[in-house]
Amino acid sequence: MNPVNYLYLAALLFTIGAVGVLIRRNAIVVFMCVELMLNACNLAFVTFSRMHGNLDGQIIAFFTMVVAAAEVVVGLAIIVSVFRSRHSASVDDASLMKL
Amino acid sequence: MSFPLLTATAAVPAVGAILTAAVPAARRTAAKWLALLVSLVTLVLAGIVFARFEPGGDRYQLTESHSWIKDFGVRYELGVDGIGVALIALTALLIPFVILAGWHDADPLETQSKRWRPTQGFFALILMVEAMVILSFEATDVFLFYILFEAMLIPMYFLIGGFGDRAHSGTDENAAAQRSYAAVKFLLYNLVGGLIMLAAVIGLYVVAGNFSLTEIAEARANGSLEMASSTEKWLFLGFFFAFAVKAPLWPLHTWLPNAMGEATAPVAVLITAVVDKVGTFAMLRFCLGLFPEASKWATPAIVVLALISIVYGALVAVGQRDIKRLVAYASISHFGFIILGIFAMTSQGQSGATLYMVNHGISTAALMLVAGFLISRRGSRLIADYGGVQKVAPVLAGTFLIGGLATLSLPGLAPFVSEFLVLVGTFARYPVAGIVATTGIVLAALYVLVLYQRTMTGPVKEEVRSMPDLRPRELAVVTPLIALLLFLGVFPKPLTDVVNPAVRHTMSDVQRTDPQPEVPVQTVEAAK
Amino acid sequence: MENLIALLIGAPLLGAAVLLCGGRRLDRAGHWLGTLLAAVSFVIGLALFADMLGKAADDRAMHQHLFSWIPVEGFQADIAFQLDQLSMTFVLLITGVGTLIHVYSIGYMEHDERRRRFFGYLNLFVAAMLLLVLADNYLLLYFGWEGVGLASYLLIGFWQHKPSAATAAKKAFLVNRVGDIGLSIAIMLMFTTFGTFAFGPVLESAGETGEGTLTAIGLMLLLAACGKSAQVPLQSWLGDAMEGPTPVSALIHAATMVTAGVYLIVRSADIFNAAPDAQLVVTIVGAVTLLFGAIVGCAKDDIKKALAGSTMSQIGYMILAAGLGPIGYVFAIMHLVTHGFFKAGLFLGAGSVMHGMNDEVDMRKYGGLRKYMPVTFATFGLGYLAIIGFPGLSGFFSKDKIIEAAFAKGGTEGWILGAVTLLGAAITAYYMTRVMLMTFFGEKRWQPDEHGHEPHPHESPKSMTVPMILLAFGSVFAGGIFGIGDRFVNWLKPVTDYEHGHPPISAMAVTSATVAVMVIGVGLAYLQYGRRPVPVVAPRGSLLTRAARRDLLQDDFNHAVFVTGGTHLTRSLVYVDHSLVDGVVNGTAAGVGGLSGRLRKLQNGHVRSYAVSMFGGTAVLIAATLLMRAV
Amino acid sequence: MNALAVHNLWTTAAEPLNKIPAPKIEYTQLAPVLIVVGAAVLGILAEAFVPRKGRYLAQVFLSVLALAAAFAAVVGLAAGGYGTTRAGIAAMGAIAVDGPALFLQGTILLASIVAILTFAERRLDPADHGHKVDSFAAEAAAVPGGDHEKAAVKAGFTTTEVFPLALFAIAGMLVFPAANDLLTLFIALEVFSLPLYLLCAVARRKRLMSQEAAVKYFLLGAFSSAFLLFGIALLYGYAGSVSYATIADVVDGAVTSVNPALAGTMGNDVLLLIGFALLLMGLLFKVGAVPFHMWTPDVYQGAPTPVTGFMAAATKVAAFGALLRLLYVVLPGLTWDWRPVMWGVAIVTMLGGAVVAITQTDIKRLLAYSSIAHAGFLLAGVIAATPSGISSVLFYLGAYSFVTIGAFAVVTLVRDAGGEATHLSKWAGLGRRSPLVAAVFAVFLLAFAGIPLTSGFSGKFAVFKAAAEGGAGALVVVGVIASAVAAFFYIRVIVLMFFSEPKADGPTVAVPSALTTVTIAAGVAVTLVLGLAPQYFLDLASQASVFVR
Repeated sequence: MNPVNYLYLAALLFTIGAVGVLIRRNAIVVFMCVELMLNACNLAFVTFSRMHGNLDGQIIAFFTMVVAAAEVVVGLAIIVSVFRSRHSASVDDASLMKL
Repeated sequence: MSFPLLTATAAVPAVGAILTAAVPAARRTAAKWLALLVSLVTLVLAGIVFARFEPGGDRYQLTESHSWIKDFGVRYELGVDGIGVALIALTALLIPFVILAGWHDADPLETQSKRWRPTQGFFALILMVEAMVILSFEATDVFLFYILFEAMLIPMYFLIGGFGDRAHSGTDENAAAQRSYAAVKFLLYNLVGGLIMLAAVIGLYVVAGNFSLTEIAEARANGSLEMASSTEKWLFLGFFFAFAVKAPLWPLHTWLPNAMGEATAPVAVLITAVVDKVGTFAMLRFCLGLFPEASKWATPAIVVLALISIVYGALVAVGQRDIKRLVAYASISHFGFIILGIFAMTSQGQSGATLYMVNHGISTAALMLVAGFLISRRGSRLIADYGGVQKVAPVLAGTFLIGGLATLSLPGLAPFVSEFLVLVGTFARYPVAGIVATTGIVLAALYVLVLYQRTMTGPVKEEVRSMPDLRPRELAVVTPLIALLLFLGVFPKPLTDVVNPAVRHTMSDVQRTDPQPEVPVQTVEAAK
Repeated sequence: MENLIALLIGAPLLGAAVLLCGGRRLDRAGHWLGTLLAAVSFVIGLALFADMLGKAADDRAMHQHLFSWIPVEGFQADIAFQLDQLSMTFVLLITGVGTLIHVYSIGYMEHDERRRRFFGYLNLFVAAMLLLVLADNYLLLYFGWEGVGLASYLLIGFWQHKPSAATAAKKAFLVNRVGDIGLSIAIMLMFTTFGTFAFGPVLESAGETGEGTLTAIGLMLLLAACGKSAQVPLQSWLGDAMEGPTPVSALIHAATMVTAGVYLIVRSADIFNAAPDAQLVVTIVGAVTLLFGAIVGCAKDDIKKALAGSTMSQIGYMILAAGLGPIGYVFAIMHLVTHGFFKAGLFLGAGSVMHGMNDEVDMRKYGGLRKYMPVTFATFGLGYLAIIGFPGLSGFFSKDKIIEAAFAKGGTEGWILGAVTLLGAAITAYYMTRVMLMTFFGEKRWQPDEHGHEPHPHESPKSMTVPMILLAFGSVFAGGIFGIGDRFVNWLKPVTDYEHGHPPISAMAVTSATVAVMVIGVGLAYLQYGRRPVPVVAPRGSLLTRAARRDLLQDDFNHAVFVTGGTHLTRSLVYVDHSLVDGVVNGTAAGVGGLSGRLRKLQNGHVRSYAVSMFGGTAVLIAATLLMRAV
Repeated sequence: MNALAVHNLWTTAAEPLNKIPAPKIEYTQLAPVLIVVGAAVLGILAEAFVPRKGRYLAQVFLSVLALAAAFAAVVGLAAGGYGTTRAGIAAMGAIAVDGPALFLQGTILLASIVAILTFAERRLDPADHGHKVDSFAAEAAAVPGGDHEKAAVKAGFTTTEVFPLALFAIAGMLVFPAANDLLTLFIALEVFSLPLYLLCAVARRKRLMSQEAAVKYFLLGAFSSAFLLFGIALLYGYAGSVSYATIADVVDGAVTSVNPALAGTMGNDVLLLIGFALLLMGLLFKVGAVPFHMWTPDVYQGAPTPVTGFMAAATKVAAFGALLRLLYVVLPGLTWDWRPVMWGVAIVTMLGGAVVAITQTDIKRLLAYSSIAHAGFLLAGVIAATPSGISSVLFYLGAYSFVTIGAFAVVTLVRDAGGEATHLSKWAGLGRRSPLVAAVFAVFLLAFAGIPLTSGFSGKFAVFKAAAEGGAGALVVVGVIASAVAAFFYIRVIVLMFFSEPKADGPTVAVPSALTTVTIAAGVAVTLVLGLAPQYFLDLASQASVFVR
């Protein structure tokens, strides 16, 4: 199977993630969409790695996962603390600062 | 190397400013005397510069040159030609009177906090302005000049906005509002002008590779520096715009009436008699010196604008209700004359313009300061609030009249010499312009005499009945100025001697020669 | 000897300086000092005159070069003096009459607490006027020209607490300034044409340039002369100038300053000789003013204004004569001098009358004063006879010569001008007789004023009468001394190269015609004012009379056109400045502010909309990058 | 890691293992980074083991010491010629040690030191229950206003974690401009972003705003880094490597693939361009360029002011460093593609920032927009695409960062009952009440406005000059106009401070401890020195303006 298809899939996932960020209200979901985008990147890396026949891409994928994990830690911490103080995880509610 | 006289002339007031600012809040009077002393020392130094300058010598004398910002091709280069010398003398001469006249203008009000030290600030700022103005007259490096040109706005801005005229109609609040409006307007106008000039300055660097006035002029002269005529025009416009805002030239003038109206009289004098001169001075030195072709190209338009300034300024002055605004518009009219003289590009015109800068400085100072004394007595700037002052305070009225007569350039007083030179110089090249400008002398008479009649003559108004005449301090301010006006009106030779060679150089910069009389009769020597 | 010339000016100048800066401590002695210095100047003048007479007619001119005034590239103005016969004549007139009037003022201004300053101003005037006539170049002349303007401004407005006086002073200065435009433009023209404006070179080489230029210069000079000498169309200020103290009217607005225009034209003779068109205009102006002033003079009830009108008209004579060229110059000057005597005398007389009448100026409130103030009557009477040209008195010689010269111009012009001058002579006789009768004859018409105290007419003190008497002598004999044997003509010949004109009709006929019209004028006046009592309240009068009372509507015209128009212009310009010029700037500022306010709304605080902008931005970036490659 | 090395591992794996080449790390050249990271780790340990009372001192001491040491190391390296002659690639191609890297690391470290001082300030607020308090929440996890928080405050807890967090962030920032392959770039980005997200969330007052700022910053940051990562992926697909040098070669066409399977990807310009655009977006987000700027005002406003100052200065420096390296090292071959795009970005950034700032009413938001405008000016220098462009940007960054930190430090001083009084109306008449503070702030504003004799002017002039020389004259004109607009709102603040009468209920100006004083003093000093005699630093910048490849 032509590896290029994996790239298309990656692009699709990435776009889905991005659109999700734009349309979903719940902070958690928004954040998950970001994670989805990161994973799309991973897919792309791995695919390219396969196509180029070198390991860089796959190694980068590992790095990405670690980073994603770190992001989860930080992100969830923040989101949770916000949720506790506002009793809402909707990103639209958080608009004290504007203009 | 020899003693850096020029640097010293600028450094003394700068240091003096810092010292004055440092005087503790309680010792207010000490600060005043310190400032006065410093300004007098500066005057002495300026006098030395004037004496050391040899009219026959090089174009730029007493030069100093030190490397400063290599990467920008900037050098700390100083040097004076006759025009610079004259204007430095003017500046150094006026500041002591400004300080003396503003002696009580910045005394703190009871309401203000004890840590707030307006008096020290006021005089320190004045000295700072003096330092920057003097240095800008000395700078022969475009970048150095630009920096000072911009930097002097800041102290001026605080002087205008921070120390308003206490005589105002209406509540303190809207007075404060008007004042800061005036200050901001002053700053923004000049800042925008300056920023546009900045673009031109950078452009100049890209074209020329350095900022040394002398080198660039030289390179242009011997053709080693080619400048596309379109480039030259753009650069010229960039520079000229800034100077025209500062000068100010119609239609960029509207900041001046606000600034002069809201500021205290001494500060108003500082603006119009000293700081604005930097603009006209720069036209003469930088516009004509760096971009001769473009200057010639732009001359027709500029002449027209100058004429508009002359007539328009005078007419609007006639319609003013506020004494200080009236003087401001009168100044606009006079700046029209100066710019006209510069761009007529004849020896008479340019000598006249230079003398005009000096004379206008002195005459406006005389008129404005006396007006300030008058206003401070009555607490109002409105012409309508006065009447019959001449009867209760004859000396004040007399000095005011002399100031006015100088403003309408009566023969025998200094401004006449310069104004007539400008007119003749203009007429020689552009007869029509010369004639239009001549109408200015009638309009000048109109606004001056109307002002004098409404304020000084007629039956004595109740409010002015108890008005005291000039006090010794005030006399000490006015008398020397008037004496100077009379002296320069009858014997301007000391000035013309230093100015003439500079003018000759400028004329050669722009490669213009005076139009020759159609009947070349025997020259004046033969006539004698 | 030349070095004395500067002293001529220096003495009164010193006086002015001392008196004006001296302060109150000089109040007691000030007037004496002023008078003394004027006299000193007069004495120096006499000395120079004597010295001059000692020399041959052609090298009488003296020069004194003090220092270079405005030394600028290709432009040379000097403080240098030239004293030739013409200047000498003026010097003597100015200092002589000036001294007399100083003396007169001592008495006249006795009760004015600002007398010191008055004398300061008088001295200032004398100095400036001398500078005017002694200058050896036009720019220095301009200096003096404006100087006398200033002095006249200060003196007209001397009683500044009177708004009318202040206004009159301002008006005089402004109208003069309009004239000054002419003078400065003329100087500029000279500079561009000859490269200099010193009398010598300019006048010598006047012939070398085109007539057009010369005509332009001539007309500009004429404009200046009109301003100073109150000639149509710039005459409107002279009547109001009578607001000033009477000695001022006598010295400045009768004898000396107002005649400066004549001096200017005669001085520039060479230019005018080469520009006949300009000369024609000069004569026309002279003729018009001559009649204008005379008519105004007939209608005024204010004695000083009547005399002012007469002054205007007499100067009209001089200007006209000056316009006639070499045949007229001499007589213009001669009439100027004689007029200086008798008109000054008349004014002083009027002043004396007012002095005795609580400063009443309305002749309708006079009457029969001859028995109250005989000396005044006598001197005034002699002056009267002189001005109407009574044979043998000074006015007769000078005016008659002008009329002859006018006819001698030849052609229709000559006839017209001659007729005008004759008519003028008749009217002069009429209005002067009117003044005479209303003032000194008939029964007394004055009533107590609103404060209830009635004026007690009385003769003035010696200090006032003596000058009047001396001037009266002048009015009687000056003409004879000058006229008989063409003394004056020969005296001035070196300056104005007189050529004798030949009137189409014999001189005798002209003279007799002059006398005849004079008699007619007197007769008419007698019928109107001598036979029947003069109404205290002025009758409504004919249309012409009413117009004449209002200076032939000149002021109304000026007001309608210049004052009103000017006011509107300035008002609208102030508006433009505020809302247009300033508005544009403030508008731009407001525009940017508004834009900012709108853009600000995009920052709505919602993360997702921020994300949208980032997403969109990225899309644009990608598109742009690809596009760049595509093109 | 370098692609070649990995490849070797992969191929040699088939053979019997007899030798594994150990990766070679040049510790000396990486010393600055290593020191900071080590200090950060120590800081974490300190949190665990040092008793609460001692933590504050320990942390402050540790971080300042570490930063100073790191700076010394940078200076040492520079002195050792690693900035110029001995510049090279370290850590198996992951990190470049060259002029720009060292210059920027030095700048970042200096800025961080003064910023850390403001972190440590504990004099501004009155002591709470007898415990000195700094700008950070007693316990960030506690619900704002909840009992738990009250208890924490009572107990005198403080969030001393901020120091190690800051150190981690700084470490990331040090690597960011030095990163020599895209992977390192990404990692460094995350390493300095994640701590910043947290730092934003721990304000002691206005905690809701603080948390909101954190959320916004985090979500948008993560969003943008996702884009960046995808860009990296595409570039990797394009070049078959993430090392800058290799990519550059491929872009220049020096390396072409032999493998037919790669015909579709290798050297496919669409991949390249899209990847580049995404990468660019990620960096522009960090520098806060329009239209990726919208997080800036909110985050700057919400974050604890010391953190804001730190972010505004250090992040910009690091991000611009990375941007420069990307554009000058990786994509010089693409100059004609990226220049027009950057032109557009620069113009909208300059104008947008300046215009919107006019109507701001909160001093911190005002400074945020001003920082956006300044990003625009910097971009103008970046676009010059000449060595003088690089040096001008380096100089500008140095000048700007100190003004910014100083300005925000002043903001921390002006306080009322509710903490910092950031609303502009509160600043009315400040010049009357405490002239010195107002004067200092005026100096900073004038520097922002680019008035001559301040560092702001020197920087602006350098950048515009470079741009003009680089043929971007029009950009200079736009920049000048933007400066004019910007001048207006800086002046507005000055007017407010000096020319309007102080309000009765106006804020008080807290008297800071030596820490903040030092920060502000440093800011003023740098502002004036760089304004009056910039030559030495300009030389430094121009020497440091050569990237190693």
